[in-house]
Amino acid sequence: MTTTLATEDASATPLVQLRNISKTFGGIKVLKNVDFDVRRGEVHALLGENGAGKSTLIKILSGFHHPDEGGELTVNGAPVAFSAPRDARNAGIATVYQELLLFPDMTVAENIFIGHAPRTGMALDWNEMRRRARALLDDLDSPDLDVDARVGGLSVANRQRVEIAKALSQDARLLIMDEPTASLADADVRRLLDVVRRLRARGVAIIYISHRMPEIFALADRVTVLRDGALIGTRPIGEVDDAALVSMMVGRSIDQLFPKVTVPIGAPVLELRNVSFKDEVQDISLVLRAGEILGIAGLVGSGRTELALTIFGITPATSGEILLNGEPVTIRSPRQARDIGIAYVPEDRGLQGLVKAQTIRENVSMALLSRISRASIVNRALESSMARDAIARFGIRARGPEQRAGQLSGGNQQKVVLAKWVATNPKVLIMDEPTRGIDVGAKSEIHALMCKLAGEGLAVIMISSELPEVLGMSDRILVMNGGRMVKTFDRSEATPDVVGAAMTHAGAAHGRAEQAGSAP
Amino acid sequence: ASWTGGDDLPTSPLACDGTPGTVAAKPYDGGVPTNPPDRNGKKITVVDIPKLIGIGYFNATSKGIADAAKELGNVDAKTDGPTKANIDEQITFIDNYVTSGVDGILFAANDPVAIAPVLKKALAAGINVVGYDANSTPDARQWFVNQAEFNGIGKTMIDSLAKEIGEDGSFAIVTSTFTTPNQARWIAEMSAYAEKCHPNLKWLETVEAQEDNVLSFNQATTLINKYGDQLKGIVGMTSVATPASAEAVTQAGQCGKVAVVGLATPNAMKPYVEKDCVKSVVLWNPVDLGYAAAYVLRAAADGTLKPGDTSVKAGKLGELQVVNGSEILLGAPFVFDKANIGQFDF
Amino acid sequence: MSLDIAAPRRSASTGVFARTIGTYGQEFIILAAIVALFIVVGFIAPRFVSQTNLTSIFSGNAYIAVAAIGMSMVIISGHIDVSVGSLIGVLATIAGTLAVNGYPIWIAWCAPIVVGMVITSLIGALVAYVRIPSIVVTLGMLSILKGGLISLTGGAWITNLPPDFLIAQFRLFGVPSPVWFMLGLTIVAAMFMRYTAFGRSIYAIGGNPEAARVAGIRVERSTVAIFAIHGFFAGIAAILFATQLQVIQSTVPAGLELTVITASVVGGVSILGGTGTVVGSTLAAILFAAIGSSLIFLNVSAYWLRSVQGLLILATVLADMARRRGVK
Amino acid sequence: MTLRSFLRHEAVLGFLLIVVLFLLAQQSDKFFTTANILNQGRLMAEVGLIALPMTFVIITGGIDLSVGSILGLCAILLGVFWHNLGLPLPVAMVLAIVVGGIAGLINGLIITRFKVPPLIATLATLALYRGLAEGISQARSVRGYPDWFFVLGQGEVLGVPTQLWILVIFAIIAAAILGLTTFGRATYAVGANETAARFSGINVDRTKLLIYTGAGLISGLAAVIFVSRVSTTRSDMGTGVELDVITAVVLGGTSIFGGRGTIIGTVVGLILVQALKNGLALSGVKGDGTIVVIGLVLILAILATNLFSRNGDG
Ligand SMILES: Nc1ncnc2c1ncn2[C@@H]1O[C@H](COP(=O)(O)OP(=O)(O)OP(=O)(O)O)[C@@H](O)[C@H]1O
Ligand SMILES: Nc1ncnc2c1ncn2[C@@H]1O[C@H](COP(=O)(O)OP(=O)(O)OP(=O)(O)O)[C@@H](O)[C@H]1O
Ligand SMILES: [Mg+2]
Ligand SMILES: [Mg+2]
Repeated sequence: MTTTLATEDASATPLVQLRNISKTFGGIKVLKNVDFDVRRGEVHALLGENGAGKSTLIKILSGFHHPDEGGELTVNGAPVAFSAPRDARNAGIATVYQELLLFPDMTVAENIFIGHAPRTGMALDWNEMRRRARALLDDLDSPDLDVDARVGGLSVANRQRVEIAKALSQDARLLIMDEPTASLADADVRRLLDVVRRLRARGVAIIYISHRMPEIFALADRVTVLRDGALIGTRPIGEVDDAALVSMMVGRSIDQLFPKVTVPIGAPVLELRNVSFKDEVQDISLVLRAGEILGIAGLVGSGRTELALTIFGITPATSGEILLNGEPVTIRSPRQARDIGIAYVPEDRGLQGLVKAQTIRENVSMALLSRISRASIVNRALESSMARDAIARFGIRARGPEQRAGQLSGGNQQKVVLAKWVATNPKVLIMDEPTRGIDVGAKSEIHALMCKLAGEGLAVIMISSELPEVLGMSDRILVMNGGRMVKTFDRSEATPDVVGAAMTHAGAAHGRAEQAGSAP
Repeated sequence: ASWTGGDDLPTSPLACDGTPGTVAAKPYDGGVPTNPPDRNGKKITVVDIPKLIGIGYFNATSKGIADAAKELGNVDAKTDGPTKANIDEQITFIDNYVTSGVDGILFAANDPVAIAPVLKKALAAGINVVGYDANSTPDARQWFVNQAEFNGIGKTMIDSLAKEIGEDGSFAIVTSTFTTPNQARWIAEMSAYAEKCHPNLKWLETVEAQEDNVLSFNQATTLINKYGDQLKGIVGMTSVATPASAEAVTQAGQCGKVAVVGLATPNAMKPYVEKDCVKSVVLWNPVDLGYAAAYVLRAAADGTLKPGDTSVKAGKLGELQVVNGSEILLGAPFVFDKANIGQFDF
Repeated sequence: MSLDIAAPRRSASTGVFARTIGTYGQEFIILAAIVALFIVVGFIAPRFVSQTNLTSIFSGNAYIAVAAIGMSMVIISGHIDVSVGSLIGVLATIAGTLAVNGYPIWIAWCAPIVVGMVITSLIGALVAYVRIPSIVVTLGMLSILKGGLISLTGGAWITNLPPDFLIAQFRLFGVPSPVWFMLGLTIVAAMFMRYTAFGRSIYAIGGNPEAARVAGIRVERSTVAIFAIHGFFAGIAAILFATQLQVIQSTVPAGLELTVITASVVGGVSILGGTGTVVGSTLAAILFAAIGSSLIFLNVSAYWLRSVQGLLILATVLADMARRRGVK
Repeated sequence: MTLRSFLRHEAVLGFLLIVVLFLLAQQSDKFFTTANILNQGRLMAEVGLIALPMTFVIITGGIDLSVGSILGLCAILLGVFWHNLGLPLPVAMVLAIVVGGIAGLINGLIITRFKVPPLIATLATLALYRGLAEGISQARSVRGYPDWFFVLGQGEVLGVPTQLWILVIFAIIAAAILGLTTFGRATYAVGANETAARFSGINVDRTKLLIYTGAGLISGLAAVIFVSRVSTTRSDMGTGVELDVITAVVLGGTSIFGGRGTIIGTVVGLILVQALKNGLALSGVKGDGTIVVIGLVLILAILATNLFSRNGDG
C-alpha cells in the first residue's frame, strides 16, 4: 500500500498526528502501521468497509484502546500517551462513539455534563447544568428536547443529539464522530451537517466517519480510506469522486447500488385491515403480494417500527384484522408470527437481532430449533451444515460456523440475522433498516439478496430511513406519519420530492390517508 | 394465649408443693456400641458437638468438658460444630467425625429424631456416644446427661415468676424459635404447671428472637411498649434472651416494675442482678453439665458404667443418679441470686 | 422543509411535581406505607404510636438503615455485598474487644470503621481490577469473615463494656443517638449522592460502566472508593449494633445481610444498578422495623410473621412496578 | 466463545479439584475410602439436586434465593399431608413435590408477569415460603414415618446410597437438557440476550416459568429426600441452603450475569466444596476453618480463571 503524501500541507502542524499505529486484538492485527493526521478547522472523513478498523483507530485517538508498541501519537506536535479516555478528554479530544454511550436512567442534562458538571464550591450546580444543557441543545436546533427527560425514554435521534451535545459541552479542539448519522433520518442528517459546519467555522477539527457518500462530499475537506486495517490513502475531497472512493474502499468497483430486479408480482400474501396498536399504530390497511417489495418511509418516530412489531406479534394489534393467504390469523407473539411464516429482521441488530455471545451456528438456528430437532434434541450435524450453507449463501465473511457472532463486522452480523430468518422459509419478510451502518459493498450485497428472495416469491416489507434506498428498492412505497399511513406511491410515481413531502407535511394529510389496499 | 408449639408429647407437671415426681424405674433403654475396642484406661479422643458454637451456654459446657478431660488425663477432647443451630449441618459434622474414627462423641441434639440415624451409625462403628443438654431418641446413644427434668424447669421458672409478679400477674415469654425442642418442651411444661398450680397467672404471648442478642432486645422492648403497666414479667427461655430482656427492662426504666426471670448464665446476668433489676436466674451449671458428660463418656468407654447401673461417679460432682432408663441426672436446677452470683464465673 | 421533525410525541414538558414523583416515586410509596401503618395500627393499638415505642422502633433498627445506606451505594454502582452481615459481626467484635481491653474509647470507635473500609476496599479491588463479580467475592468473603470470627473468638461473649463506650445508649434532646446517626447520615449521604461529582459518578458507573469510562470517570478507582464508603457505613452500623446492649455476642448476626439488602432494594434501589436513593433505603429500613413491631401489637401469631413480611416486600415491589409502568 | 471459556474454567477447576483431593488424601487415610466417598454422596444430594435447576436459573441471568424456603415448606407439607390429613405417604410425597412446583411457578409468575428482578422476587418469597412453613407447622414436627420411606434418604441400591443414584440420574438428565435440547438452547439465549431471544420466536416467559417451576419441583424432591434422611420434618429445614447451592453453581463456572455455564461445571463445583468440607474435617480442621477455606477457594478459583483468560473474551 502506498501512502499519498502529495496533499500534505507542510506549513501547518497538524493538531493531532498518528504515525505508524498498529493494534492487535487477541493475536489478530486489525490496524497495520497507519499514519493519520487532522488539522485545525478541517473535516477529515474516515472511510472504509465494515471492519476496516475505523472505530479502532479513533478509539486509539480517544484513549479507549492503547496502540501496539512502535506507534506515535502527537497533539500539537508534542508526543502523548493516553492511558484512559480521561487523558484524551483533557487533551481536548471529544468523541461521539458509534455505540451510543449514555446513561439511560439519568436526565438529558446530566448525561451531557457527566464527568465535568458545573459546580459551586464542592457541590454540583444543577440549575447551571440544566441551563447550559438547554443552551447547547438550542444550539443544536433541538428546542423540543426536555433537559429533564430520562434518556432511556428518548428516541434514537434524540439520544444522538444528547451524545453530540455531550461532546460539544467539553469545548473540544478535536471532535470525533463515528457514524453519527447511521440512525438518523434525512432531515436530521441535514441538521447535523449544519452543526458540523458551524464547528468547523469555529476552528474545531473534526474526524467524521460515515458510510453515506453524499455526506462525505457535502462535508469533508479531506478523506482517508482504510481497508483491512491498512491505510489506502488520504486525498483532498476535490481530487476524488464517488466511484474512486468506493474502489479504494472495496478494492473493486461496485456496479450498481440498488440492483432492483423486477419480478412478477403474485397473489396477496399478507393483508392488514384497520390494524391499530394503542395510539402508536393507527388504522393501517394494506395488501402485500408475493414477490413484492413494499418500502415504508417515514420520519423517526412515525410508527414504522411499531407497525412491524405489531405484525410480528411483539406488540399484538389492539384492533383490526390480519389475513395471511386470505385466512384471518391472530398473532399474539413472535413465535406465532414465525410459525405462520412471518419473519422480522429488526432495526437494532445488537439488541434485538443477534445473541452476540453465541456462535454463528447458534444464531442461525435460533428461530427454527424445533424444526431441526427430534424429540427436542437438537441435530447438531444438521445445524452445522445449515450454518455453513448460510455462510456460503449469504457470503458471510467469518472463520466458520463456530465463530462468535459478536466478533463479526456490522454487515456480516446483519447477514447472520438475515440468514436466521431466511432459514425459517418465511412467506413474509419484514426488514427494518436493513442496511443501517453497513458499508457500500455489504449494502449492495444485502440489496441483491433482497431482490433474490423477492424473486423466489417472498413478500418483503422494507423499512428504511434512507430515501434513496426506499426509492431504489421498492415496488411500492408507503409513507407513515404519526402512526398513520399518509400516502402510498407506486414505484413509477415515487420521486424524492413527493415522498419527502409526504413524510414531512403529513399533519394535514391525516384525514385523507389513502388505503394502500386499494392500490392497483 | 395458647401455646401450640412443641411436640405432642404429654406434659407431666410436678406437684405444687414440691413433692418430687415419682419416677417409675425403667430398664436400660439406651443403645450399645458394636464391638468397641477395649478402651479401659486407655487414652481416648472425644469430640463434642453442641447444637451450635459461639454462644455463651455452649462455651460453658465446652469448658466443663475440657476441665474434665484435663482432670482425667486420658481424654483428648475438642469441640466443633455448626455456627447456627441447624440439624443438617450438625449431622454432617458428626458423620465426618464418625468417619475420621474418634473414640467418643458428646452431643447436644438440635433435633432428637433427625440426629438419630447418624448417632446409630456411630454406635455401629463402636464409638461411645453420650448426649447432654438436648437428647436424641434413647436407642441412638448410650447415655444422656440430663441437666434437669423438663417438668422441674417448668416448676422452678413458674414458681420464681409467681413469687416476683404475684399470683395474678401477666407475663410474656421470649424464646429462640418455636421449633427448638428443649425450649418448646419447657414452655409446654411451664404452661401445664402454671395451669395446675398458679391458675391466675396471665400468659400474654410468646415471641421468637432466634439466638440473637439484638433481636431479643428489640422483641422484649416491643413487649414492654405494647403492654405497658399490664406486663409484670418477662421470661427468657435462652441464655441469650434473658440478659437481653433484662437489658430491655433496664433501658426502658422499668427495673422493679417488670420482673425478668429465665434461664441464663451468671456472667451475663451479673450487672442486672447486682443492680437489683433481676432477682433470680435459673440455671443448672453448664460447666458442670459438660464436666459430667465427659465423665459419663469416660465411664462408658472404660466399661465402668454399664446398662442397669443406678449411679455413676463424676469427679468433683460425686455420685450422679441414673433415672428414666438411661439418663443421668445432674441435679435440681440452680437458682442464682444476688447473694451467690458473684461466686460463679461462666 | 420544517426542521422540527422530531416533534415530541409524548410531551416533553413535565411539571416539577410529576418529575419529583418520577424520581422519588418509590420513596413516596414507602413513606405512604409507613404513615398508613402508623395510623392503622395506632388506631387499633394506641400504644404503638406512643413516644417510647416510636423511639424503640427507630433506635433499635437504626444500624440496619445505616448499613443500608452504604449497601445502596454499592447496589447503585451495579454491585452487591452479601457479606455485610458477617462484616458487621466482625467489626462489632473488634470494637468491643478494644473497649474492654482498655484502649481509649475513640480508638474502639474508629477501629471498626477503618477495618471495615480496609476489608471492603479489598473486595472493591477484587471486583474492579480482577473483575470477579461482586456477588462471588462477597459470597466468599461471607464465609471467610464468619469462619474467621469464630475461629478467633470461639464465640466468647464480650462483657463488662465500659459505659462510655456504649454510644448507642447516649441521648441528645431525649432522642437516642442511633436515631441521630440514622437521620444525619441519611441526609449527608443523600446530599453527597445528589450534589457531588463523585456521588453522581456512582450512578454513572452503575448505569453504564463503559460510558462512565469514556466520560472520564476512573471506574476502577471509583469502584474501590464506593466499596470503601460502604465499609465506612458498615463500621458505623457495627458500632451502633455493638453498643446497643451491654454484651457483644461476637458472632455473625443471622440473616442480617438479607435484611440490609432488602431494605435497599425495597427502598427503590434498582438491583440492576444506576438508580435509587439512600432516602428510600432508610425509609424501607424504618418500614420493616415498624412492620416487625406492629405485628406484635396486632397479635399476629408470630408463626405467620415471616409470611406477612414476605407479602409486604412483594406488595411494595409490585406497587413500584405498577408506578413505573404508569410514569414510564 | 462459550465452550472455550468454559473449558478454561473447567481446566482450572479440574486442576484445583485434583490438587485438593491429593492434598486431602495425604492428610487422612479415611478420605479416599469407598465408604466415605459414597457417604459424601448421600450428604450432598439435596444441595446437588437443587444446584441443577439453579444452574439453569443463573444461566438465564436470574437467581432463586427461595429454594431453601421451598424445601422447608415442602418438608412441612409432606408431614402435614401424611400425618394430619391422613393421606397415604406416596400421595403426600407427590403432593409435597407438586407444592414445590407451585411455589416455583409463583416465583416465575412474579418474575415474568410483573417484571420484578429475580433477586427481589425470590428475596420476598424466601421470607414468604419460610413463613408459611412456620405458620403451617406451628412448630410441631412430624415423625414416625414407615420404614420403606427411609430407603430414599438412608437406604442403598446396589451398594450406593439411593439419593446418590437420584442425583446422578438427574444430573445426567439436566446436562442433556441443557446441552442437547432446544430448551437448553433457549435457556442460554435468554441469558445472553433476552430481547434477541424473544425476537427470534423463543418463548422467553415460558422458558423462565418452566425453569423456576423446575427449581421449585426439585426443591420439593430434595425436601422429600431430606425428610427421609433425617426422619423428621421441621419448619427450619433447608435454611441457608440457597447459599451453598449458589456457591457450587458459581464455583462451577456459571456466570452470574447469565448466558454461560454447564452442568458439568456445577457438578465439579459441588464435589470440590463437599470434598473440602469432608476432607478438612477428616484432617482435623474445625468447622469454622473449613468455611474460611471454602470462601477462599471460591474467590481464588474465579480469580485464577479470570487471570488465565485475561486477553480472551475482552
Ligand atoms: N475489542 C475487540 N476485540 C477483538 N476484535 C475487535 C475488537 N474491536 C474490534 N475488533 C475487530 O477489529 C476489526 C475492526 O473493527 P472496527 O470496529 O474498527 O471496524 P469499523 O471500521 O469501525 O467497522 P464499522 O464500519 O462496521 O463500524 C474488526 O474485525 C473487529 O471485529
Ligand atoms: N419525539 C420523540 N420523543 C420521545 N420518544 C420518541 C419520539 N419519537 C419517537 N420516539 C420513540 O422512539 C421509538 C421509535 O419510534 P417508532 O418505532 O414508532 O418509529 P419509527 O418510524 O420506526 O422510527 P425509527 O426510524 O427510529 O425506527 C418509539 O419507541 C417512540 O416511543
Ligand atoms: Mg465502526
Ligand atoms: Mg424504526
